[in-house]
Amino acid sequence: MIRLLQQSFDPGAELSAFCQGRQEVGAVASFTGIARAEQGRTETLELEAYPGFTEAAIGEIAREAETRFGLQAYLILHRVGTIAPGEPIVFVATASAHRREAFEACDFLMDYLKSRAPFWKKETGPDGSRWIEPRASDLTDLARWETKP
Amino acid sequence: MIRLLQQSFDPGAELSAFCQGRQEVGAVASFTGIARAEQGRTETLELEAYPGFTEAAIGEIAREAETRFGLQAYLILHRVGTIAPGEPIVFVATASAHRREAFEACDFLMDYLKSRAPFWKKETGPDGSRWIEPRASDLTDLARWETKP
Amino acid sequence: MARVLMFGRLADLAGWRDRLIEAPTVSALRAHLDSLDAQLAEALAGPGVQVALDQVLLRGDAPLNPNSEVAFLPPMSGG
Amino acid sequence: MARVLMFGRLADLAGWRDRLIEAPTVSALRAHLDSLDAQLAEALAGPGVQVALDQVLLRGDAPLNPNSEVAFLPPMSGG
Repeated sequence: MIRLLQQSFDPGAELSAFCQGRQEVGAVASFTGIARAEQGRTETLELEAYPGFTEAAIGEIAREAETRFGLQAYLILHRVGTIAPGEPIVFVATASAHRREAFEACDFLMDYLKSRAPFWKKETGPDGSRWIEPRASDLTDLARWETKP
Repeated sequence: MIRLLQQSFDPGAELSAFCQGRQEVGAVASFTGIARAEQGRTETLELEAYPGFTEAAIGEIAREAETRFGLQAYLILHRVGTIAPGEPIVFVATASAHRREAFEACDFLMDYLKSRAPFWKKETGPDGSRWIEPRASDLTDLARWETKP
Repeated sequence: MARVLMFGRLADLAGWRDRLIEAPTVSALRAHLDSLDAQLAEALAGPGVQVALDQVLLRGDAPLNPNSEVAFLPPMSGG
Repeated sequence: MARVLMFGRLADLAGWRDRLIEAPTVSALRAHLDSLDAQLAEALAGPGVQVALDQVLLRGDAPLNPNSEVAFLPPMSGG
Protein backbone atom coordinates (compact mmCIF):
# COMPACT_ATOMS: atom_id res chain seq x y z
CA MET A 1 0.00 0.00 0.00
CA ILE A 2 1.18 3.51 -0.85
CA ARG A 3 -0.08 6.62 0.92
CA LEU A 4 0.86 10.29 0.71
CA LEU A 5 0.15 12.06 4.00
CA GLN A 6 -0.51 15.75 4.63
CA GLN A 7 -0.06 15.35 8.40
CA SER A 8 2.67 13.88 10.60
CA PHE A 9 2.38 10.19 11.49
CA ASP A 10 3.77 7.64 13.97
CA PRO A 11 6.09 5.13 12.25
CA GLY A 12 5.74 2.75 15.21
CA ALA A 13 1.96 2.59 14.98
CA GLU A 14 2.33 1.79 11.28
CA LEU A 15 4.88 -0.94 12.02
CA SER A 16 2.62 -2.51 14.67
CA ALA A 17 -0.31 -2.64 12.26
CA PHE A 18 1.92 -3.99 9.49
CA CYS A 19 3.30 -6.83 11.68
CA GLN A 20 -0.15 -7.80 13.02
CA GLY A 21 -1.27 -11.32 12.21
CA ARG A 22 1.70 -12.25 10.03
CA GLN A 23 2.09 -15.87 11.12
CA GLU A 24 3.99 -16.93 7.99
CA VAL A 25 6.04 -13.86 7.30
CA GLY A 26 9.18 -14.23 9.36
CA ALA A 27 10.94 -11.03 8.36
CA VAL A 28 9.85 -7.39 8.45
CA ALA A 29 12.35 -4.68 7.58
CA SER A 30 11.50 -1.02 7.93
CA PHE A 31 13.05 2.33 7.30
CA THR A 32 12.04 5.69 8.75
CA GLY A 33 13.46 8.88 7.31
CA ILE A 34 13.33 11.81 9.72
CA ALA A 35 13.72 15.50 8.84
CA ARG A 36 17.06 16.69 10.20
CA ALA A 37 17.44 20.04 11.88
CA GLU A 38 21.03 20.34 10.54
CA GLN A 39 21.94 22.32 13.68
CA GLY A 40 19.34 24.96 12.93
CA ARG A 41 20.28 25.34 9.27
CA THR A 42 16.96 23.78 8.23
CA GLU A 43 13.80 25.15 9.76
CA THR A 44 11.23 23.46 7.56
CA LEU A 45 11.08 21.19 4.58
CA GLU A 46 8.34 21.44 1.97
CA LEU A 47 7.57 18.42 -0.14
CA GLU A 48 5.42 18.63 -3.20
CA ALA A 49 3.96 15.63 -5.02
CA TYR A 50 1.80 15.32 -8.12
CA PRO A 51 -1.22 13.49 -6.70
CA GLY A 52 -2.05 10.40 -8.72
CA PHE A 53 1.11 10.60 -10.83
CA THR A 54 3.38 10.26 -7.80
CA GLU A 55 1.54 7.24 -6.34
CA ALA A 56 1.43 5.58 -9.77
CA ALA A 57 5.18 6.03 -10.27
CA ILE A 58 5.95 4.64 -6.80
CA GLY A 59 3.50 1.79 -7.40
CA GLU A 60 5.39 0.69 -10.48
CA ILE A 61 8.64 0.43 -8.54
CA ALA A 62 6.89 -1.28 -5.63
CA ARG A 63 5.52 -3.96 -7.97
CA GLU A 64 9.03 -4.43 -9.34
CA ALA A 65 10.30 -4.90 -5.76
CA GLU A 66 7.50 -7.37 -4.99
CA THR A 67 8.51 -9.59 -7.88
CA ARG A 68 12.25 -9.15 -7.57
CA PHE A 69 12.44 -9.83 -3.83
CA GLY A 70 9.39 -12.08 -3.41
CA LEU A 71 7.70 -9.70 -1.00
CA GLN A 72 4.59 -10.84 0.81
CA ALA A 73 3.57 -7.27 1.66
CA TYR A 74 4.83 -3.71 1.66
CA LEU A 75 3.80 -0.35 3.04
CA ILE A 76 5.06 2.99 1.76
CA LEU A 77 4.08 6.20 3.53
CA HIS A 78 5.39 9.56 2.40
CA ARG A 79 4.77 13.00 3.83
CA VAL A 80 3.91 15.94 1.62
CA GLY A 81 3.45 19.54 2.67
CA THR A 82 5.41 21.34 5.36
CA ILE A 83 7.59 19.14 7.58
CA ALA A 84 9.32 20.26 10.77
CA PRO A 85 12.71 18.89 11.97
CA GLY A 86 12.24 15.65 13.89
CA GLU A 87 9.11 14.67 11.96
CA PRO A 88 9.13 11.50 9.88
CA ILE A 89 9.23 12.09 6.12
CA VAL A 90 9.06 8.56 4.81
CA PHE A 91 8.31 5.09 6.18
CA VAL A 92 8.82 1.88 4.24
CA ALA A 93 8.08 -1.60 5.61
CA THR A 94 8.63 -4.84 3.72
CA ALA A 95 7.57 -8.36 4.70
CA SER A 96 9.15 -11.51 3.41
CA ALA A 97 9.83 -15.09 4.45
CA HIS A 98 13.54 -14.39 5.01
CA ARG A 99 15.42 -11.34 6.17
CA ARG A 100 17.77 -10.92 3.20
CA GLU A 101 14.85 -10.24 0.82
CA ALA A 102 13.05 -7.97 3.30
CA PHE A 103 16.20 -5.84 3.85
CA GLU A 104 17.07 -5.64 0.17
CA ALA A 105 13.55 -4.70 -0.88
CA CYS A 106 13.38 -1.96 1.77
CA ASP A 107 16.78 -0.63 0.74
CA PHE A 108 15.81 -0.76 -2.96
CA LEU A 109 12.55 1.11 -2.36
CA MET A 110 14.30 3.77 -0.28
CA ASP A 111 16.97 4.33 -2.93
CA TYR A 112 14.20 4.91 -5.45
CA LEU A 113 12.12 7.13 -3.16
CA LYS A 114 15.10 9.31 -2.21
CA SER A 115 16.46 9.80 -5.69
CA ARG A 116 13.92 9.40 -8.48
CA ALA A 117 10.41 9.44 -7.04
CA PRO A 118 8.26 12.36 -8.23
CA PHE A 119 8.71 14.75 -5.32
CA TRP A 120 10.00 18.30 -5.28
CA LYS A 121 11.65 19.45 -2.12
CA LYS A 122 12.28 22.92 -0.74
CA GLU A 123 14.34 23.63 2.35
CA THR A 124 13.80 26.79 4.34
CA GLY A 125 16.41 27.99 6.83
CA PRO A 126 17.69 31.26 8.27
CA ASP A 127 19.13 32.18 4.83
CA GLY A 128 15.90 31.62 2.92
CA SER A 129 14.47 28.85 0.77
CA ARG A 130 15.96 26.67 -1.92
CA TRP A 131 14.78 23.78 -4.05
CA ILE A 132 16.86 20.64 -3.60
CA GLU A 133 18.14 18.64 -6.55
CA PRO A 134 19.06 14.91 -6.28
CA ARG A 135 22.30 14.25 -4.37
CA ALA A 136 25.09 12.52 -6.28
CA SER A 137 25.26 9.78 -3.62
CA ASP A 138 21.55 9.00 -4.13
CA LEU A 139 22.21 8.30 -7.78
CA THR A 140 25.22 6.15 -6.88
CA ASP A 141 23.07 4.14 -4.45
CA LEU A 142 20.50 3.60 -7.17
CA ALA A 143 23.09 2.38 -9.64
CA ARG A 144 23.71 -0.61 -7.33
CA TRP A 145 20.37 -2.07 -8.42
CA GLU A 146 20.84 -1.82 -12.15
CA THR A 147 21.52 -5.21 -13.70
CA LYS A 148 24.55 -5.24 -15.94
CA PRO A 149 23.78 -5.98 -19.62
CA MET B 1 20.51 -0.78 24.50
CA ILE B 2 20.16 -4.56 24.70
CA ARG B 3 17.27 -6.30 26.44
CA LEU B 4 16.24 -9.96 26.73
CA LEU B 5 12.48 -10.26 27.24
CA GLN B 6 10.50 -13.08 28.84
CA GLN B 7 7.19 -11.74 27.49
CA SER B 8 5.95 -10.77 24.05
CA PHE B 9 6.41 -7.14 22.98
CA ASP B 10 5.17 -4.65 20.39
CA PRO B 11 7.88 -3.77 17.84
CA GLY B 12 5.95 -0.67 16.80
CA ALA B 13 5.86 0.77 20.31
CA GLU B 14 9.63 0.21 20.50
CA LEU B 15 10.17 1.93 17.15
CA SER B 16 8.04 4.92 18.21
CA ALA B 17 10.06 5.35 21.40
CA PHE B 18 13.32 4.90 19.50
CA CYS B 19 12.46 7.58 16.89
CA GLN B 20 11.23 10.07 19.51
CA GLY B 21 13.13 13.35 19.63
CA ARG B 22 15.79 12.41 17.08
CA GLN B 23 16.13 15.79 15.39
CA GLU B 24 19.59 15.09 13.98
CA VAL B 25 19.32 11.43 13.15
CA GLY B 26 17.83 11.29 9.68
CA ALA B 27 17.78 7.52 9.23
CA VAL B 28 16.28 4.75 11.35
CA ALA B 29 16.36 1.18 10.03
CA SER B 30 14.62 -1.63 11.86
CA PHE B 31 14.16 -5.34 11.58
CA THR B 32 11.50 -7.48 13.23
CA GLY B 33 11.83 -11.26 13.20
CA ILE B 34 8.51 -13.06 13.70
CA ALA B 35 8.06 -16.72 14.67
CA ARG B 36 6.70 -18.55 11.63
CA ALA B 37 3.95 -21.14 11.95
CA GLU B 38 5.44 -23.09 9.01
CA GLN B 39 1.92 -24.24 8.08
CA GLY B 40 1.40 -25.85 11.47
CA ARG B 41 4.77 -27.60 11.51
CA THR B 42 5.97 -25.34 14.31
CA GLU B 43 3.75 -24.96 17.34
CA THR B 44 6.16 -23.24 19.69
CA LEU B 45 9.71 -22.07 19.78
CA GLU B 46 11.79 -22.09 22.95
CA LEU B 47 14.74 -19.79 23.20
CA GLU B 48 17.31 -20.14 25.91
CA ALA B 49 19.93 -17.51 26.73
CA TYR B 50 22.72 -17.39 29.31
CA PRO B 51 21.75 -14.26 31.25
CA GLY B 52 24.67 -11.84 31.50
CA PHE B 53 26.85 -13.80 29.07
CA THR B 54 24.38 -13.40 26.20
CA GLU B 55 23.92 -9.64 26.69
CA ALA B 56 27.70 -9.18 27.01
CA ALA B 57 28.37 -11.09 23.77
CA ILE B 58 25.72 -9.10 21.90
CA GLY B 59 27.06 -5.87 23.43
CA GLU B 60 30.52 -6.53 22.00
CA ILE B 61 29.12 -6.88 18.48
CA ALA B 62 26.86 -3.87 18.96
CA ARG B 63 29.86 -1.73 19.91
CA GLU B 64 31.64 -2.98 16.79
CA ALA B 65 28.61 -1.95 14.72
CA GLU B 66 28.52 1.47 16.40
CA THR B 67 32.10 2.18 15.39
CA ARG B 68 32.02 0.54 11.98
CA PHE B 69 28.80 2.21 10.79
CA GLY B 70 28.93 5.43 12.84
CA LEU B 71 25.68 4.67 14.65
CA GLN B 72 24.11 7.35 16.81
CA ALA B 73 21.95 4.83 18.65
CA TYR B 74 20.78 1.23 18.57
CA LEU B 75 18.19 -0.92 20.26
CA ILE B 76 18.30 -4.72 20.38
CA LEU B 77 15.40 -6.66 21.89
CA HIS B 78 15.37 -10.44 21.95
CA ARG B 79 12.74 -12.80 23.26
CA VAL B 80 13.65 -15.75 25.45
CA GLY B 81 11.33 -18.47 26.76
CA THR B 82 8.38 -19.93 24.90
CA ILE B 83 7.33 -18.09 21.74
CA ALA B 84 4.12 -18.74 19.79
CA PRO B 85 3.84 -18.39 15.97
CA GLY B 86 3.18 -14.79 14.98
CA GLU B 87 5.02 -13.38 18.02
CA PRO B 88 8.08 -11.21 17.47
CA ILE B 89 11.38 -12.92 18.36
CA VAL B 90 13.83 -10.14 17.72
CA PHE B 91 13.75 -6.41 17.07
CA VAL B 92 16.75 -4.33 16.03
CA ALA B 93 16.66 -0.59 15.35
CA THR B 94 19.64 1.49 14.26
CA ALA B 95 19.89 5.27 13.95
CA SER B 96 22.39 7.07 11.81
CA ALA B 97 22.77 10.31 9.86
CA HIS B 98 22.35 8.53 6.51
CA ARG B 99 20.36 5.51 5.45
CA ARG B 100 23.18 3.40 4.02
CA GLU B 101 24.86 3.12 7.45
CA ALA B 102 21.57 2.51 9.29
CA PHE B 103 20.61 -0.31 6.90
CA GLU B 104 24.03 -1.93 6.94
CA ALA B 105 24.32 -1.82 10.72
CA CYS B 106 20.87 -3.36 11.15
CA ASP B 107 21.67 -6.08 8.62
CA PHE B 108 25.06 -6.74 10.27
CA LEU B 109 23.52 -7.02 13.76
CA MET B 110 20.78 -9.36 12.51
CA ASP B 111 23.29 -11.63 10.77
CA TYR B 112 25.16 -11.92 14.04
CA LEU B 113 22.04 -12.41 16.17
CA LYS B 114 20.66 -15.12 13.88
CA SER B 115 23.84 -17.10 13.51
CA ARG B 116 26.35 -16.68 16.32
CA ALA B 117 24.66 -15.00 19.28
CA PRO B 118 24.51 -17.15 22.45
CA PHE B 119 20.99 -18.53 22.12
CA TRP B 120 19.80 -22.12 22.03
CA LYS B 121 16.62 -22.78 20.14
CA LYS B 122 14.16 -25.64 20.33
CA GLU B 123 11.23 -26.08 17.97
CA THR B 124 8.19 -28.06 19.01
CA GLY B 125 5.72 -29.31 16.41
CA PRO B 126 3.33 -32.24 15.92
CA ASP B 127 6.35 -34.60 15.59
CA GLY B 128 7.99 -33.52 18.85
CA SER B 129 10.85 -31.21 19.80
CA ARG B 130 14.27 -30.64 18.32
CA TRP B 131 17.16 -28.32 18.99
CA ILE B 132 18.07 -26.16 16.00
CA GLU B 133 21.66 -25.70 14.83
CA PRO B 134 22.82 -22.68 12.78
CA ARG B 135 21.60 -22.69 9.16
CA ALA B 136 24.27 -22.76 6.46
CA SER B 137 22.80 -19.59 4.87
CA ASP B 138 23.18 -17.72 8.17
CA LEU B 139 26.89 -18.45 8.13
CA THR B 140 27.10 -17.37 4.47
CA ASP B 141 25.36 -14.08 5.31
CA LEU B 142 27.80 -13.52 8.12
CA ALA B 143 30.81 -14.12 5.86
CA ARG B 144 29.79 -11.00 3.89
CA TRP B 145 31.00 -8.84 6.78
CA GLU B 146 34.41 -10.37 7.19
CA THR B 147 37.13 -8.11 5.89
CA LYS B 148 39.53 -9.80 3.50
CA PRO B 149 43.14 -9.98 4.74
CA MET C 1 -8.53 24.60 -23.07
CA ALA C 2 -6.20 22.47 -20.97
CA ARG C 3 -5.47 22.42 -17.28
CA VAL C 4 -1.80 23.33 -16.87
CA LEU C 5 0.12 22.39 -13.70
CA MET C 6 3.52 23.67 -12.60
CA PHE C 7 5.63 21.97 -9.93
CA GLY C 8 8.57 22.84 -7.73
CA ARG C 9 10.76 25.75 -8.83
CA LEU C 10 8.79 26.04 -12.10
CA ALA C 11 5.70 26.98 -10.07
CA ASP C 12 7.73 29.53 -8.10
CA LEU C 13 9.04 31.05 -11.37
CA ALA C 14 5.62 31.08 -13.05
CA GLY C 15 3.93 32.50 -9.98
CA TRP C 16 1.11 29.95 -10.30
CA ARG C 17 0.68 26.18 -9.94
CA ASP C 18 -2.62 25.54 -11.73
CA ARG C 19 -4.19 27.44 -14.63
CA LEU C 20 -6.58 26.89 -17.55
CA ILE C 21 -4.98 27.76 -20.92
CA GLU C 22 -6.38 27.56 -24.43
CA ALA C 23 -4.09 25.70 -26.86
CA PRO C 24 -4.61 23.08 -29.58
CA THR C 25 -1.40 21.12 -28.91
CA VAL C 26 1.30 20.75 -26.26
CA SER C 27 3.82 22.56 -28.47
CA ALA C 28 1.38 25.46 -28.96
CA LEU C 29 0.84 25.58 -25.20
CA ARG C 30 4.57 25.62 -24.70
CA ALA C 31 5.02 28.49 -27.20
CA HIS C 32 2.34 30.43 -25.35
CA LEU C 33 4.08 29.90 -22.00
CA ASP C 34 7.44 30.89 -23.53
CA SER C 35 5.90 34.16 -24.76
CA LEU C 36 4.66 35.04 -21.26
CA ASP C 37 7.99 35.12 -19.44
CA ALA C 38 11.56 34.72 -20.72
CA GLN C 39 12.82 33.37 -17.39
CA LEU C 40 10.10 30.72 -17.27
CA ALA C 41 10.79 29.85 -20.93
CA GLU C 42 14.44 29.24 -20.10
CA ALA C 43 13.56 27.11 -17.06
CA LEU C 44 11.08 25.00 -19.04
CA ALA C 45 13.83 24.29 -21.58
CA GLY C 46 16.28 23.42 -18.80
CA PRO C 47 17.92 20.00 -18.32
CA GLY C 48 15.71 17.30 -16.82
CA VAL C 49 12.40 19.16 -17.15
CA GLN C 50 9.68 16.72 -18.23
CA VAL C 51 6.12 17.12 -19.46
CA ALA C 52 3.26 14.82 -18.48
CA LEU C 53 0.01 14.70 -20.45
CA ASP C 54 -2.89 13.25 -18.46
CA GLN C 55 -0.41 11.95 -15.86
CA VAL C 56 1.76 10.08 -18.38
CA LEU C 57 5.23 11.35 -19.36
CA LEU C 58 5.20 12.72 -22.90
CA ARG C 59 7.93 12.74 -25.54
CA GLY C 60 7.28 14.98 -28.51
CA ASP C 61 4.01 16.72 -29.23
CA ALA C 62 0.35 15.75 -28.72
CA PRO C 63 -3.05 17.34 -29.37
CA LEU C 64 -4.99 18.76 -26.42
CA ASN C 65 -8.70 18.44 -25.69
CA PRO C 66 -10.77 20.44 -23.15
CA ASN C 67 -10.13 17.83 -20.43
CA SER C 68 -6.40 17.52 -20.97
CA GLU C 69 -4.06 17.98 -18.02
CA VAL C 70 -0.51 19.09 -18.83
CA ALA C 71 2.09 19.08 -16.06
CA PHE C 72 5.57 20.63 -16.20
CA LEU C 73 7.91 18.71 -13.91
CA PRO C 74 11.37 19.89 -12.83
CA PRO C 75 13.99 17.18 -12.13
CA MET C 76 12.50 14.94 -9.44
CA SER C 77 14.44 15.29 -6.26
CA GLY C 78 13.03 12.29 -4.43
CA GLY C 79 11.53 12.66 -0.97
CA MET D 1 32.24 -26.30 44.99
CA ALA D 2 31.27 -24.63 41.72
CA ARG D 3 27.96 -23.74 40.21
CA VAL D 4 27.61 -25.74 36.99
CA LEU D 5 25.20 -24.68 34.24
CA MET D 6 24.05 -26.70 31.25
CA PHE D 7 22.38 -25.17 28.21
CA GLY D 8 20.29 -26.35 25.27
CA ARG D 9 20.51 -30.03 24.38
CA LEU D 10 23.24 -30.57 26.99
CA ALA D 11 20.71 -29.66 29.71
CA ASP D 12 18.17 -32.05 28.18
CA LEU D 13 20.78 -34.83 28.15
CA ALA D 14 22.02 -34.13 31.69
CA GLY D 15 18.49 -33.86 33.05
CA TRP D 16 19.45 -30.67 34.92
CA ARG D 17 20.40 -27.08 34.09
CA ASP D 18 21.96 -25.85 37.33
CA ARG D 19 23.82 -27.84 40.00
CA LEU D 20 26.50 -27.35 42.66
CA ILE D 21 29.46 -29.70 42.17
CA GLU D 22 32.66 -30.10 44.18
CA ALA D 23 35.80 -30.04 42.02
CA PRO D 24 39.25 -28.36 42.28
CA THR D 25 39.62 -27.59 38.56
CA VAL D 26 37.54 -27.43 35.38
CA SER D 27 39.19 -30.61 34.08
CA ALA D 28 38.38 -32.44 37.32
CA LEU D 29 34.80 -31.22 37.05
CA ARG D 30 34.69 -32.46 33.48
CA ALA D 31 36.04 -35.89 34.49
CA HIS D 32 33.39 -36.07 37.19
CA LEU D 33 30.61 -35.22 34.69
CA ASP D 34 32.00 -37.79 32.22
CA SER D 35 31.85 -40.47 34.91
CA LEU D 36 28.15 -39.75 35.58
CA ASP D 37 26.76 -40.46 32.14
CA ALA D 38 28.44 -41.80 28.97
CA GLN D 39 25.95 -40.06 26.65
CA LEU D 40 26.50 -36.72 28.35
CA ALA D 41 30.27 -37.30 28.23
CA GLU D 42 30.07 -37.83 24.47
CA ALA D 43 27.91 -34.73 23.99
CA LEU D 44 30.29 -32.57 26.07
CA ALA D 45 33.16 -33.70 23.83
CA GLY D 46 31.13 -32.98 20.68
CA PRO D 47 32.06 -30.39 18.02
CA GLY D 48 31.42 -26.79 18.91
CA VAL D 49 30.77 -27.32 22.62
CA GLN D 50 32.36 -24.51 24.61
CA VAL D 51 33.03 -23.93 28.30
CA ALA D 52 32.66 -20.59 30.04
CA LEU D 53 34.20 -19.88 33.43
CA ASP D 54 32.59 -16.96 35.25
CA GLN D 55 30.89 -15.94 31.99
CA VAL D 56 34.11 -15.84 29.95
CA LEU D 57 34.92 -18.50 27.34
CA LEU D 58 37.71 -20.76 28.55
CA ARG D 59 40.39 -22.59 26.61
CA GLY D 60 42.25 -25.24 28.52
CA ASP D 61 42.00 -25.76 32.27
CA ALA D 62 41.54 -23.43 35.24
CA PRO D 63 41.23 -23.78 39.02
CA LEU D 64 37.80 -23.45 40.60
CA ASN D 65 36.86 -21.60 43.78
CA PRO D 66 33.61 -21.84 45.77
CA ASN D 67 32.07 -18.95 43.80
CA SER D 68 33.05 -20.19 40.34
CA GLU D 69 30.38 -20.55 37.69
CA VAL D 70 31.09 -23.08 34.93
CA ALA D 71 28.77 -23.19 31.92
CA PHE D 72 28.67 -25.85 29.20
CA LEU D 73 27.47 -24.32 25.94
CA PRO D 74 26.38 -26.30 22.88
CA PRO D 75 26.95 -24.64 19.48
CA MET D 76 25.11 -21.34 19.56
CA SER D 77 22.21 -21.38 17.17
CA GLY D 78 21.46 -17.68 17.20
CA GLY D 79 17.99 -16.41 17.93
